[in-house]
Amino acid sequence: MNIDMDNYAIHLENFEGPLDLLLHLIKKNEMDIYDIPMAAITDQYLTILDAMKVLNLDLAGEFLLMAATLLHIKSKLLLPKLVDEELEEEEEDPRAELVRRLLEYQKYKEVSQILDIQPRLGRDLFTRAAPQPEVLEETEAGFVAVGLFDLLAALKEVLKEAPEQFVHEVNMEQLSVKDRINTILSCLQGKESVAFADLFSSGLKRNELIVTFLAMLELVKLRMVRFMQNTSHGTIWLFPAVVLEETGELDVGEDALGYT
Amino acid sequence: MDILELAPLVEAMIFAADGPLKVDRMAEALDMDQTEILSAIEALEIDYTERPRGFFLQEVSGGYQLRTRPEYADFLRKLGHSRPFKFSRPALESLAIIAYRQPVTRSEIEYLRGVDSGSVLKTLLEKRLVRILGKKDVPGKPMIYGTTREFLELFGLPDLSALPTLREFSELAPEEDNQAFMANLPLLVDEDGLTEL
Amino acid sequence: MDILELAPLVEAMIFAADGPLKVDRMAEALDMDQTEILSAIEALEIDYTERPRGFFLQEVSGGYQLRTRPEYADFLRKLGHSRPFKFSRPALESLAIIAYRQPVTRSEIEYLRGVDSGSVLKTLLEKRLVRILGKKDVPGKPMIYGTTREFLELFGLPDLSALPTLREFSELAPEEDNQAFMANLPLLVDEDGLTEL
Repeated sequence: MNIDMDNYAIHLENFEGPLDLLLHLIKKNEMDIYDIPMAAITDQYLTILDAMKVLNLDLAGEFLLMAATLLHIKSKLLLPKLVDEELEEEEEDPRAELVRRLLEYQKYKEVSQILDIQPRLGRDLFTRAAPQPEVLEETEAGFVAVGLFDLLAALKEVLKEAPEQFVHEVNMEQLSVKDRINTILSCLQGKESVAFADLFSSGLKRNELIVTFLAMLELVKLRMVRFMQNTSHGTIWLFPAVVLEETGELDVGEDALGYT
Repeated sequence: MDILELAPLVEAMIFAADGPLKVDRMAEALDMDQTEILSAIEALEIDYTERPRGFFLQEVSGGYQLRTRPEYADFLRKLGHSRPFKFSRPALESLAIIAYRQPVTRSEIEYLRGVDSGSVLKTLLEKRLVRILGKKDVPGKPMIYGTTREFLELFGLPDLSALPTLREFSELAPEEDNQAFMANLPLLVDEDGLTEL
Repeated sequence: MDILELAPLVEAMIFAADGPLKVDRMAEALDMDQTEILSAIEALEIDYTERPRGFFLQEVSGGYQLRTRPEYADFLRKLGHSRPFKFSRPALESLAIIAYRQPVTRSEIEYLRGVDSGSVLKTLLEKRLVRILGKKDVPGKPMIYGTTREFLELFGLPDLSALPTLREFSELAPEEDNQAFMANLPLLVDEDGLTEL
């Protein structure tokens, strides 16, 4: 199959990615997507990549990766088929995964074009924009939906301004420890003590054991719990160092704010 | 309260609410059954078709909202009080993938699209069309994403099941059609956000 | 355009405007005489009296605005009651600090934020997003704060370890890309949040 680049006038920027370009080539040449002529499409694909003088570097990597995939599939097809007579099953067509990806991609590409022409708020439809302050009072009952993204963005903002030594990665392990601290404190609530071993319920995975232990150490460091033992080698007990608040009846007065 | 009295009251409530208003909230505020509210809504809908109004009732994101009729869009844009979302093709593609396949990870989106989608994902998060649902319980604990209430509101969908049906691939359109289609879908729409449809 | 067509269009314009809409602006947008607009407004007013609506046309500061009928005020106020709480920047910042650094004291929060955070903390406690975990056994016995079950519910998290890390967040878009991105796309928009994507 000959390709005349002038007729194509293809610009990579017009394609969302290698899958998009391949779909274009398949349609342009009226190829059967379920039986893609690999030699022809690989040639065309490579010719187009070659012809691209200016390539966006980020895009290039993805287009090149696909080129490698195409060449790989093409070479596999050139190999004589291994017919294993004992195994009735045939080897999967080397093109199968590519075809699946193209079909999937095509579905989402198409539906995104349908979404684009749906009547859209702010473009095709408008709602009432003027406030009615005289009627609706702001009483702030529920919550406006905020996402984790907002929370993270807020944290990032704080850390940007915050003193140096506080700026560190909040990693998953630390978060698990925090979670555990919360749980241990809930266990201790309203009790005089809890046995050390009770907090390590059986079935905990190794990393969960470590997290629980780290959480206890953190609580001791924070002077919120004390470890006690009646006899050496006896049961270790955790005592709340101070009265833990009942969360059910929060007193949200000034004294709840920590400066009393 | 009979329906002739109730319908304008329900209309006022929907009018005054600052987002789609749920039937149960109306029922609660009026201390009525939801079925009564629903029949008032039905009466309003009939009324709006009998005597054309500038707006219509749209069921969106689990509630009801008054929205202007689409055929007035050109005039309303001239009044210029709104700045519409403009979607790039990558943004719309990624949004479609997230909408249909949620909960979905970034690498799943990228596998489907064949290109890096981090910055597009970030923009969709910033615009609150997409949210982080949590983490997937697989090695590496990647974050999983889904769409938001704002997404439903933007596209005027009552819920996710109202998304247009994903068409299974049957036959690829002939190339000429496709070219025409691409010509109609510019990468970025022009200044006032009017795509030529 | 005859009056039967013009009236709903004028209604849509007034409905969608972000304040009282002046007749001359409508005339300009529609490229019509002000008298035509005025007769459409008159037609609307007659229409509103013939068939009761939830709202009426009010002439206010030189323009027209749709307002709900005063007799509905009591019901609407009830709706207003469940109007959602919007997170202020300080509230979100403090909540983020508490979520990621818990157990944390007020003075640690204030050290990080650089400002007094008492009233914000009080709000978060009232909203039950934050709870007092206990008191630190050091002089002054400062209170220690952490997040609640309601916090997890609000953000749709199974537990705290599902909170995404800052690293994951910045991986979405490397800082440089980000900047280029920001140059192209206005990041912050007005409250309505409609902007280009």
